[in-house]
Amino acid sequence: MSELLQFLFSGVTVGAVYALVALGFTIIYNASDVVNFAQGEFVMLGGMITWAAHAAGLPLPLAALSAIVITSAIGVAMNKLAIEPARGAPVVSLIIITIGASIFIQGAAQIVFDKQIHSFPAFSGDAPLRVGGATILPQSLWVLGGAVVVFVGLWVFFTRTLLGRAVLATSNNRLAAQLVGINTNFVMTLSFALSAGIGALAGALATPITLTAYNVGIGFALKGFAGAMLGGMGNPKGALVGGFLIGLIEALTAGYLSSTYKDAAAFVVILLVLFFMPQGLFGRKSTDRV
Amino acid sequence: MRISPKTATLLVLAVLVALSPFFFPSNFYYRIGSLMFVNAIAVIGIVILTGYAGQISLGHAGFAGIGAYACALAPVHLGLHPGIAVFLGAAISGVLAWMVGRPILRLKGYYLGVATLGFGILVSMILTNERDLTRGPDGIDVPDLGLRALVNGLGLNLSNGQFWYFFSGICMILGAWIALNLFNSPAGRALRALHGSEVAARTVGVDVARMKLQAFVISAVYASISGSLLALQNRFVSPDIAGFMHSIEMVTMAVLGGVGSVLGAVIGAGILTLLPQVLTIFAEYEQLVLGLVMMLVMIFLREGLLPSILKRFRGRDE
Amino acid sequence: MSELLSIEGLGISFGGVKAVHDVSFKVKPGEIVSVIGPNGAGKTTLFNMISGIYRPETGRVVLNGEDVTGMEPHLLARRGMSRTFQNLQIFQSMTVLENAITGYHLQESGSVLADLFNLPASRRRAREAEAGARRLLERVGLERAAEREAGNLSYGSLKRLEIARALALGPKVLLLDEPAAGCNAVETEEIDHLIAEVAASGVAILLVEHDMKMVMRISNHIVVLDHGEKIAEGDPATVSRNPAVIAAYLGAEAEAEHADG
Amino acid sequence: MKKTLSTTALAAIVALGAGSAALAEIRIGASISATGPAAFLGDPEAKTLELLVEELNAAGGIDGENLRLVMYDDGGDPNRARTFATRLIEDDEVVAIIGGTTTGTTMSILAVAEDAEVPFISLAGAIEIIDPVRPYTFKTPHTDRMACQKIFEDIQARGFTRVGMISGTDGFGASMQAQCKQVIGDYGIELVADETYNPTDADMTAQLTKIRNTAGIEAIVNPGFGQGPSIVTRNYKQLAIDLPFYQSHGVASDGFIELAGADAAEGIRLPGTALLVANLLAEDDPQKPVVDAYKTAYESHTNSSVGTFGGYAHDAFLILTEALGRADATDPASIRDEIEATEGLAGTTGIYTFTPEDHLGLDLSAFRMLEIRDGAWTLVD
Repeated sequence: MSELLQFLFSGVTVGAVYALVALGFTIIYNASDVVNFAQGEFVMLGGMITWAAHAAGLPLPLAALSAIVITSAIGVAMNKLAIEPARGAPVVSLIIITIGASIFIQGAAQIVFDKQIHSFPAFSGDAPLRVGGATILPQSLWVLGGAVVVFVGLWVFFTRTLLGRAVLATSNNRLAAQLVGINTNFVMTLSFALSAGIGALAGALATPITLTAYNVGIGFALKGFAGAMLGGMGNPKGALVGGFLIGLIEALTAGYLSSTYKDAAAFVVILLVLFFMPQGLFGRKSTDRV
Repeated sequence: MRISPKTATLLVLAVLVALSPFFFPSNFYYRIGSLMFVNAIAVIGIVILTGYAGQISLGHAGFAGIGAYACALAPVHLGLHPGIAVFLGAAISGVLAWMVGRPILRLKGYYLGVATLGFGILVSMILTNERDLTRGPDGIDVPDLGLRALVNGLGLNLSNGQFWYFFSGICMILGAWIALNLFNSPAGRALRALHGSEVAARTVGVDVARMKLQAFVISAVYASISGSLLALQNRFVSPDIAGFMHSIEMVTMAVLGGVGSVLGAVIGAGILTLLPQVLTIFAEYEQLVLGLVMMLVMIFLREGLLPSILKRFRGRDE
Repeated sequence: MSELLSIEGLGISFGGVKAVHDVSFKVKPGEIVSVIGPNGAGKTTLFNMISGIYRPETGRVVLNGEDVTGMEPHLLARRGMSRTFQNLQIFQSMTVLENAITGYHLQESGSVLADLFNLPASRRRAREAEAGARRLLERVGLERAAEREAGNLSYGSLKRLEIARALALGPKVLLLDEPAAGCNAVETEEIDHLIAEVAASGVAILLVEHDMKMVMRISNHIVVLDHGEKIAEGDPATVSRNPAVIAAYLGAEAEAEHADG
Repeated sequence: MKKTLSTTALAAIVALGAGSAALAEIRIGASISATGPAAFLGDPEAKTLELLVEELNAAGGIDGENLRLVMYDDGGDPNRARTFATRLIEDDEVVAIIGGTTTGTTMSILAVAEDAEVPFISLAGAIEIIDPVRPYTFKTPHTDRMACQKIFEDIQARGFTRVGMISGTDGFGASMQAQCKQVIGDYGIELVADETYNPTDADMTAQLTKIRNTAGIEAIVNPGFGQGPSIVTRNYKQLAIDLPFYQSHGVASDGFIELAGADAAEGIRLPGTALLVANLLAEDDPQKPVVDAYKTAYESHTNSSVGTFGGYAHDAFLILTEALGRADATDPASIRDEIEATEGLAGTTGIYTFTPEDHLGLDLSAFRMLEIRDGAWTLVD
C-alpha cells in the first residue's frame, strides 16, 4: 500500500511539471495555433536564471521572480521576432521555427551560463513529509500547488475575464476577432508572455527536485507536448490531466512493470488514446468545412 | 527540344555528383559529399510524404534506425549478406510503416506529429535498451558491404571515401528518379490532390487513407535505405540515428530546400550537412547560429530555398 | 424513366440543433433538380450528406438502386457520384491540367510500383488521362490555361475547372454547389449552357444555386429548404408561386445573414 | 540554378579551407562532446585541453615548436564524430587525435584513425576500446569493468552478498551496468534488483522503492553520470534508505556533492582518482605534483571544480605531449611508438605504463575507494 502511495507521489511530482509545461503549450496554441517546441526552454531558463540570480546573491523568491519576468520578456521577443513574421506559414514550417528557437535559446544559455548542472535550495527545506508510509518532499507540494494555481488562474482568465475570452475568440477565428475590435497582436504578445512566465515558474519550482542545465529543455518540451496532446491540444483541463497522466503512467510503469520502458508506456498510451479519440481526451471535435 | 523538369533535375544531380570531386581541396570532402547524398535519400522520402501528400512525420529517424540496425544485425544473426540486409531493413520498415500508419494517418497536423514522434521514440528506446540484441547506447559494428572490393577488382582504385561518395551519389540519383516518376504519375497526383484538398480528393475518387498509407510506406523505405547506407558507410551505428533530433533534421532539410521539390531536398540536405562543418569556426556559437539559420530561412524563405529562388528568377522574367 | 438518385428522409444535427430534418426527393437521369433556400437552410449540409462527407443520422441515400448511405466519398465516386464545392476546393499547387487529370484517378487503378518505376503501363495510363483531361478543359473553355498553376486562375475559371474535374469521373450523378456564385453574367451563361449540355447527355444533376434566374431557367424540378426542412417541391413555376417559399425568402432577408450556406 | 549551387559550394569550401593553411607547428586534433547529452563530461575535457595547450605554448611548446589544437564538438553523435575524425585527418592533417568523450563516438573515431594509421587516445570507458588491442588506439580512463571490480571488492570486504543496481540508460550507465553484471559473480555477490532510469528523468523514487523492498538487499550501486545520480541520491535520502550506497566514477567531482547535497551524499562510496583527494595525498605520492598543478590551473581558469573527466583529458594530453617530446619525427608512426613506450608516467588518474599488449596502462590500484564525509572526499583505507 505504502509502495503504491510512493509511486503515486512520484507520479504527481513529475506529472505536475509536465502539466505546467502542457499548460504553457495550451496558451500559445489557443492564441495562435502554434505548438511552441521552445516551451521546454522556458522551463530551462526559469531554472537557470533563478540559479544564477540566487548564486549572485539575490534572495530565492526575488531570484525566482526575476527569472519569471526575464523569461516572459524572452517569450515576447520570440513572438515578435520569430512567430509574428511567420504568420500563416504551414505547420511544418512553424515546427521548424520553434525548434530553431529552442536550439537558439539553448545555444545562448550555454554561453551566458555554462554547461554544468545546477540547483538551488528547496523553498521549504529538504525534510521529507511522511504520509501513510510513503514520503514526499515539500518542494513537490510547491510544484503541485503551482500547477493547480496556474490551472485555476487560467480557467478563471479564459472563462471569466474579457481579455481571456478575447484570447479564445482569437484562437477560434482570428479575422472575426479583429473585426469585433480585439487587438489580436496584443493577445499574441500576452499569450507568449504568459506561457513563458508559466514555463519559468515551472523551472523555478521544479529545479530543486529535477536539477537544471542548459540542455534539459527539449526533454520537458517533448513530455509536455505529449501531455497536451493526450489531453487534447488547446484545452487547459486536458493539459492538466494529460500532464499528470503521463507522470503517473511513468511512475507506475517504473514501479510495477519495467523502469526501462516507462517512457515507452507513456507513448503507447498516447498512441492508443489518439487511435480511439483522434482529438485527445478533451479535445474539440472538428469537422471539415466545405 | 524542351527538356522536361524531370530530366533537368536528374541531369543537374548527375553533373553535381560527377564534377564536384574536381573541386575538392582534400579527401575529407568525399565524406561530406557522401553524407549529403545519404541524407538526401531520406529527405526525398520526406518530400514524398510531406511535400507531395502533405503529411507530417516527426519520427522518420525510427525507420532510418531500423534500416541501419538491419545491416548491423542481420549479417550476424541471420547470416545474410549486408547488401541483402538493406532490403530486409527496407521491407521491415515498409511493413511497420504500413501497420503503424493505418491507425495514425487518420490524425491531422500536430496530432499526427505527436503520434509519429511517439513511434520514433519507441524505436530509439528499443535500440537503446535491448542491449542483448543491439549492444545498447554505445552502438554496434556493421560488417563490410564488400562492394568496394568488388568495384576495385574491376580495375578501379577508389579509396573508401571515394567509393562511398560515388555509391551514395548513384543511390541518391536513383531515389530522385523514382520520386520524380511518382510526381507526375496517377498515384503522385492523387497524393498532391489530397494535400491540396482532402475532401475534394475524396470526391474525385481518391482513397485518401490508402494513398496516405502508401506515401508513408514509401517514405519509410527511403529513410530505411538512407539509414542502411549510413551504417554501412560508417561500419558502425548507434541509437542516435533513430533519435528525435535526426527526425527533425530530416524534416528541416526537406523544408529548407523546398518541401515539394526533389532538387530542393538535395539542396536542403546539402546545406544542413555542410552547415555544422562551416559553423565549427564559430565554436561555441555553433548552436546559436544553427538555430538562427533555421528560423531565418523559415521566416524569410517560407517555401524553402529552391522555390523562393526560382520564384525570384521567374519574377524577373515576367 | 426511373430515378437514379433517391434521397429518403435524410437528417443530421450539430450540437443538438437540427441542421437538416427529414428531407426526401428523387433525381432521374438527365434531369436537373435544384435545391434552394435562404442562407443557413441546410443546402450544403444536405450535399455533404449525399456525397458521403457527413454521415446522416437518419434516412437513406439510394444510388442506382444501392443503399449508399454514409459511404466513403471515394467509393461513391466509383459508383458514379461527383460534386463541386461552394467554397472552391481546388488543388492550388497543381496546374489546371493536373487538376482535371485527378478526376481520372478512378480509371487508373494501376499499381503504385508501376508509377514509381515509370513502367509502360503507368505511362500509358498517364497519357490517356492527359488526353481526356485536355478534351474536358476544351469543353469548359480552359484549354489555353492548361499549364498554368491553378492557384493563379480567376474565380470564374476555377468554378469551371471544378466542373471539368468533376466531369472527368464520368459521373452518373453530378452535385453542383453554387457553380455560378461570384461569376459575371457572361460566365454564368457559359456555365448555364455547360450544365444543360451535361444533363442532355443523361447525367442526373443536383444543383444548389442562389441565382434565381438561372435556377428557374434550367431546373426541371426544385426542392425548397428552410431551417433544414423541405417546405416545397415542384416545377419552377409551381414553386415560385408557393406562399411558404415567398415567406421564407422574405423572412430570411429580414434576418441577419447566417454563416452556413 | 546550377550557378547558385556551385557558388554556395564554393563559399562553403572557402570557409572550410580557411582553417587548414599550412604553418610550422605541430597539429593535434580533438573531437569532444562539448554539447549534447554528454556535455557534462565533454565540457571539462574541452576546457582542459584548451588550457593545457595554452600553458604548453606559453612555456615554449615542444622542442620550440608550437602546438596547435584543432578541436571539434561532436555533440555525442558517433556519426558526427566520424565526420570530424575524417576532417581532422584528411583536411587538418593532424598527427594525433584525442577525444571520443563517449564510447560510441570513440568507436567511430577509432575506425577512422586505425584506417589512416593516426594515433588516437580515447577518453571513454568501455573495455572494447582497448580489448582487443588495436595498434593506434589508446585510452586514459579506467574501464567500466575496473570500476565495478573496485566497488565489488569493497562490498565483499564489508561482507555483503546481496546487491541492487539502479543504472542510467545512457551509454555510460548502460555499459557499466553490463560490465558489473559480468563480474559480480567473481565476488560471490548476487544481483537481486536491477532497475534503470533515463538520463533526463526527474524522480527515481519509484525505482528506489522497488529496490528497497527487495528481500534481503544489503547495498545499492548506481552506475551513471550527469544529473541522474544526484537525483537518485536525493531520492535515496527522501526515502530514508539506510543501505550502503555506491556511486560510480561518473560523478567523481565536487560538483556532485554540491548538487546532491552534502547531507544526502554523506556516506556514499565510489571509486575515484587522486584528483579528488589532492589535499590528502602524501607528500611523496608520485601523483601529487601533477594533481596539484592541474587542479590549481583548472580551478583558477574555469572557476569550477575539477573532476575525473577533465583529468582523463589532462592525462591524454600529457601522454601525447610527452611522446611528441621524445619522438624524433612528428610522423604518426613514430608518435604511436613513443606513446606505446610510455612508462611510469604519473597522471591525475594513475601511473601509466603502456605495452604492446596493454593500451590502457592502468591497473586497479589507480582507483582509490573514496567516501563522502561531512561534504568532502575522504580515503576509505
